[in-house]
Amino acid sequence: MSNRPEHLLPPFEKLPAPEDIERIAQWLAQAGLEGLELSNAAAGLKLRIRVGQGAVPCVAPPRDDAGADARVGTVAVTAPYFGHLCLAHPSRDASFAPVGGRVGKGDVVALLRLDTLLLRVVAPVAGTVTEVAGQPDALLGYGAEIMRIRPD
Amino acid sequence: MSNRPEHLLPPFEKLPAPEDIERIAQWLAQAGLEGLELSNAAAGLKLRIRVGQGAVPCVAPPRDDAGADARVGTVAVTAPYFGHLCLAHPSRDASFAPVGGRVGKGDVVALLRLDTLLLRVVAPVAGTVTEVAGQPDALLGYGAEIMRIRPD
Amino acid sequence: MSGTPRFSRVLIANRGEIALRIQRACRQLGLETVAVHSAADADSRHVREADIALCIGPAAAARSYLDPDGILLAARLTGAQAIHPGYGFLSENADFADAVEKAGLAFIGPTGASIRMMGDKITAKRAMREAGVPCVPGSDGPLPADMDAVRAIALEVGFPVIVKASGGGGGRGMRVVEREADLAQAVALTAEEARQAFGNPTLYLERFMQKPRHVEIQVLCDTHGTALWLGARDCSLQRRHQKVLEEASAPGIAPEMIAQIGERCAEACRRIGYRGAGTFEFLYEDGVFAFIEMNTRVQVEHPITEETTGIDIVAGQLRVAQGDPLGIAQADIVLRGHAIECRLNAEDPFTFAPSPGTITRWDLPGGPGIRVDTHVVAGYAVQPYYDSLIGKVISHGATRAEAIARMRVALSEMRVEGVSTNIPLHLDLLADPAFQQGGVDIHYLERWLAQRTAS
Amino acid sequence: MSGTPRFSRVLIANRGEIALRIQRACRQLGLETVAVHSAADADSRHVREADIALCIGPAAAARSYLDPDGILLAARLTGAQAIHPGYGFLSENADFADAVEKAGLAFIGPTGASIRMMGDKITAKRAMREAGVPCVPGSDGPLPADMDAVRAIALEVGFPVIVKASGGGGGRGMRVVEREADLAQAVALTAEEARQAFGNPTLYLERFMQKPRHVEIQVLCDTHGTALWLGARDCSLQRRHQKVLEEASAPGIAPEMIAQIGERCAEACRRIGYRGAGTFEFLYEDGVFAFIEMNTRVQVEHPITEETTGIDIVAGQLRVAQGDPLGIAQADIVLRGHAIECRLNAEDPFTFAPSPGTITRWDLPGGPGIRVDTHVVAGYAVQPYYDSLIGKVISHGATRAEAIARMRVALSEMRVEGVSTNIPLHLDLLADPAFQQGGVDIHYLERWLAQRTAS
Repeated sequence: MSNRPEHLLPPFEKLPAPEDIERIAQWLAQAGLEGLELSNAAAGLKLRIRVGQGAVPCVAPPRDDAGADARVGTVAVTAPYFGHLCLAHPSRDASFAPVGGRVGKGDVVALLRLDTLLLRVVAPVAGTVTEVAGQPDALLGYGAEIMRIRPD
Repeated sequence: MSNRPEHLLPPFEKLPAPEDIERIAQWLAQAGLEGLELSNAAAGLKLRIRVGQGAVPCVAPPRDDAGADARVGTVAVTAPYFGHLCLAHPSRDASFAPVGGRVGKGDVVALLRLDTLLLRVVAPVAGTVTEVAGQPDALLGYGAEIMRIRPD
Repeated sequence: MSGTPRFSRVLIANRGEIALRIQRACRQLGLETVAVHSAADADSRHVREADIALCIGPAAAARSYLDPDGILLAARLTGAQAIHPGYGFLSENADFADAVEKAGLAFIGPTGASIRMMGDKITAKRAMREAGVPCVPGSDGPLPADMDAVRAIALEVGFPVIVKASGGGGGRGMRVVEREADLAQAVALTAEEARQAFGNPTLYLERFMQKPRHVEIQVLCDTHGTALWLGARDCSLQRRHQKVLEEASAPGIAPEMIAQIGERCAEACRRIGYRGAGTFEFLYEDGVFAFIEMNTRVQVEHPITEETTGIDIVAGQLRVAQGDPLGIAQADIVLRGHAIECRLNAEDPFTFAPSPGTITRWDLPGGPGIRVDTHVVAGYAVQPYYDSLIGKVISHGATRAEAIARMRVALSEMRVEGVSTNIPLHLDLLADPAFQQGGVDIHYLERWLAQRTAS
Repeated sequence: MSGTPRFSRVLIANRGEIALRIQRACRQLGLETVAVHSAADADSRHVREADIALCIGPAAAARSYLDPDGILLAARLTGAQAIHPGYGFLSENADFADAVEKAGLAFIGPTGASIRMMGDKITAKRAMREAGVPCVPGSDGPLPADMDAVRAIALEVGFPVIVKASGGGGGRGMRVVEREADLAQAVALTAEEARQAFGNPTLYLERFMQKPRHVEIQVLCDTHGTALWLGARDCSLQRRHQKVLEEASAPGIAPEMIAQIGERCAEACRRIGYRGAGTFEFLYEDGVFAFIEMNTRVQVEHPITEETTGIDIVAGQLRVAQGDPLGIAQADIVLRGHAIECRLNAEDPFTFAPSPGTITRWDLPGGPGIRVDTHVVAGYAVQPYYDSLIGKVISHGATRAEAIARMRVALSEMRVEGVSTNIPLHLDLLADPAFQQGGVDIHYLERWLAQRTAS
C-alpha cells in the first residue's frame, strides 16, 4: 500500500539471458553501483553481478565542437562529489595543476569545499594538464568536468 | 468583440518583399484560391497577387515506396470534390478508364456520386492510365488520388 | 438522456481547438463524430481521431468550412444526424441553421430565427429592452427638434453623452458632450454635419461610456423551459477587438449585481424561446450595464465558465440538441473560485505578425488548476489560412490571485519551438500591476501596447 | 502569509513528477527552488526550470536521493532554508526529518517524532485507538490459554477471524477461522506451528476481512491547532501492493460515515500534534473501517483530493511549514464531483516489465476536467534506475460517470511512442463493468489480471 519506489529489475524467475545480464551490468555501472544480487528462494536461484568501476577512466570521445581535436586522447577529471571548486589550496597561491603542468596518477589536482569540509580531487592518470574547465569557487555538481589530462 | 477568424496575412504597410509575395502565392495555390488583393488606403497601396491554377497538373515526384519507379512521370487524377467513386457509369458495365486504357485531356475518367448528384472527374492530360488507386464506391475526400496517367 | 436520442453521429463543421473540444464532448457522451476538414487540416488531431473524416475542399474556408452546401452534403454522405458549427465560420449563419433543420438534421445551436433576431442589432436591442435586459441609456429614438426636450433627455441619460447621426457609422457623425452647457452647440453641429455627409440630419443620443469594461453573461437553455445563467466573464483585455485574456468572474463587480443581470438574461432567453448556449455581451462602467450584442454560439472563452461552475457547456449543447432537459436548476449552480484563460496565438509577441510554421517542440504545462485546450501536438503545422489560435491555457484557483499565480507558472514552463507565440505578452500582462488589481477597461491593452512600443 | 516567513528557498529532495509538482507549488507561492538531482536526471524538467540545480551524485538513489548527508550539505551550499522530501526516498525517514530541523532548516512534513510514531505499527495503532480511530477488531493482545475466553473474544470480534502468531510474518503462522466450531482446533494447530517455527506459541486474533477495500482519509494540519480532513479516496485497484488507479470519493460509502471517520482522523492529529499533510489508510468492508497505517507525507494520489476539494495540498504543506495558519475551517470544505487518477507507467501493459527508453512522442490529453501531472516531455529518457511512473492523468467530473467518461476519452487520445505504457490496461479497467459499478476490493485487480492472462 506504500508508494515507495520499486526497483526496476526484471522479474527473476529463471536465470536471465546473457544480454540481460550485460544490460543490468551497464545500468549498474552508470548508476555508480558496484554490484547486485538477485535471489529467488523458491526457485533456489541466486545471481550476483559485479561491476568493476573506477578502474575505467573516462577517455573523452571525439566531439564536434571547437577544440575537439585537442581533446582527442585526453582524460577528464570530474567532480567526485559536489562542492565549491578550489584549484589551489585555500592557504596557498599556487594551483595544484595548472595548464601545462604534469601530474602523477593519484595526485591531488583540486579540492571541493563543502562548507568546512575539503574533499580531494585526484588525477585518474599520470600526464599533462591540457585544459582547466572549472571556474575557481564555482559550485560544481557531481560529475562536472574540472580539467583534462593528456596521459603520458 | 467577435471571435471570427482573422486572416493570417502579414500586415500590409509597405510593399512586401518579393520572397513574401512568392510565399503568399504559394499559400494561395495550396489553398485553392485564385488571387488576393491587399490594400492599405492610408498608405495608398494596393497589391494584387494572382495564381494560375488548374493549369499546373500535379506531376508526382519520385517516391521511396514500391512502385515509385513506375510513378515517375505520371500525373495524378484527384477528386475535385468529395463523394462516392464510380469508375464506371452507374447504368453501364465498362470502366471509363481502366488500367492500360487511353484517355484524352478532358475525358471523363470517373464520377463522384453525392447522393443523387453525379460529378464528372476529367483527365487533366492525355495519356495512358497506369494505375487506378480509388476503390469503387469508396467515399473519397477532396484531393484524393483516383488514378494515374502517363502523359503521351 | 431521456427518450430516443435524436442523433448518434455528429458532424463537426469546424477546425482547430474547438473542433477537438466538440469531439471530446461527443465521445464523452458516446456519440460518433464526423470530422469534415479542408485539405490543409488533414493531419489535425481531431481529424485523426474522428470516427469518420472527410476532406471537403481546399484550404480556402469559402470552399470548406464556410461552404454550407458542401457541409450538408457531407452530413448526408456520412450519415451524420446533427451538425455542431463551433464558433466563427457558419455558427451564426441563420440560413445555414435553417437549412440544417430543413434537411432533417439537428443544428446544435439555437433556431435560425433566434440567430437572425440577434444578428440584427436593432431587433436584438428591442428584444432585450422588452425583456428587461439593460441597454445603454439613451434617447430610444430620434432626438426631438426642441432643444429643451433634448436637454431633458440628456440629463435623464446622464453626462457624458454621445450624440450620433442615425445615418452615420464608422466613427463619423458623432460627438461626445461632457457638460450640459455644450449640448446645444454639439447637437446643432452634428445635425448639420450629418445632413451634409449622409443627407439625413436625424440624431440620437446615448450615455457615453468612456472607460467601459467588457463583461458578458453565459447562458444555457434547454427546450423544456429551463434557462440558466452561468456567471459572468470579463473580457476587457482586447487588441483590435480580439479578446486576448479572459477571466471569470468579473473582478470587483458585486455577485448580487451579476445575479440580477444574469436573471434578466435568462428571462430574455425564456421569452424568445432561446435554446442551447449563448452569451450576452455588455459594456460595464460605474455600475451601469449596457447590452451590446448576443452571441448565439459557444465562445472561445467558454472554459473559464466551465471551470467556475463545473458545468460542461459543450456537452450541455449536445444534450439540449438531443431534446434532453438540462436537469439542473439555477439554485444548483455554485460559482467556485476564479478562472483565467490565455489565448495562445502563433504570432510575434511584439508585432503581432502571424507566425505560421511547424511546431517542433510543444511542452505543455500541467498540475493543479491547469487545463489546456489545444489541437496542437509536436510536429503540427500552423496553417497560414486561418486564425492563429493554437491553444488556450486555462487556470483555476480558489482566488483570483491563485489563478493568476498558477497561470504565470504554467506559461513560464511552456516550451514552444518552431513558431513564435504571444506567451511573452501574456506573461507581461499577468505581471502588470493594473491587471493584477483587476477591472481594467477595454482600451487598456491598446494603451499598454502603445506605451510598450514607445518605451 | 503572516509574520516573517521562515524560508524563501526550498530544496526539493526528490525527482520525477512529484519534484515538478513541488516546484510548481513553490513558484506559485513565490519561493525559490533548489533541484538536487542524480546524474541520471540532469535533463529533467524540474531541474531545467529550478532556480538552482545541483547534481549530488550518480544515478543510484543510495548516493543521491537517499543520501541524507549529501542533501543536507547541498542545502547548506545552496542557501536553501527548507527541504521538501516529496514521497518515497527520505520522506518518511524520521532521523532525516530531525537532522533537517537540527540544522536549522524547515522540514516540510511532520516532526521526526510523528514520523517515528507512525512508522511503528504498534505505537501507531495504539495512538489511533486512543484517539478513537477504528482499528481492526481483535484480541488487542495475546490470546488467553482458556479456550472459553478465546471463544468469547472471537464472538465479540465476529467471524471470520484470523488467528496469528505474534512471532510470525510473511504469511506464515496464521489461520483463518470461518465458524466458531473450528476455532479450538485452529488455535491449537497454529500455536503448535508457531512454537515449532518461531519458538513462541503466543497468538492473537483479529477480524478477518475477506474482500476489503482500501479507503484512505487525507488530512492537512497547521501548527495553530487546525486539523482538517479532506474527504476519502478509494485506492483498491492495486497490483503487488502498488496502487494503479485511485478515486475520490469512495463510491458507495455514505458521506456521513466518511465524515465520522474523517473527524476522528483530524482529532487524532490534534492529539499527537501532527503538522502538514498525511493520510490515514483503512481497510473497509461491510461498514467496518480498520486502520492500517498512516502515511506521513504527500501521496502520489493527492491530486484527486485537490480536484474534489479545490485545496492545493502541496501549497498547504509549504504554508504550514512557514508557520502560517491554514486559514480555513472544516465547514469551508465542500466536496465537489468525483475525481479519478490513472498512474501512467512506462511498462508493458501485459507483462508489467519496465520499459525504459526515450519517449519520442508524448501527445497529452486535455479539455474540461482533465489535469495532467508529469515531468515527461517529448525527448525525455525514462531512466531504468527508479520507478516507472511517467505521469498521472486526473479526471474530474460532476459525477463518477462523467469522471470515468472523461478519463476514457483522455487516455484514448494520448499518443506515446518510444516506450510501452500501461494506458491499455487503464482503458480495459475503465471499461470493466465491476469497476464501473464501483467498490471493488483490493484483490479485484489481481484476480482480473489472472483471468486476463488465462483467457
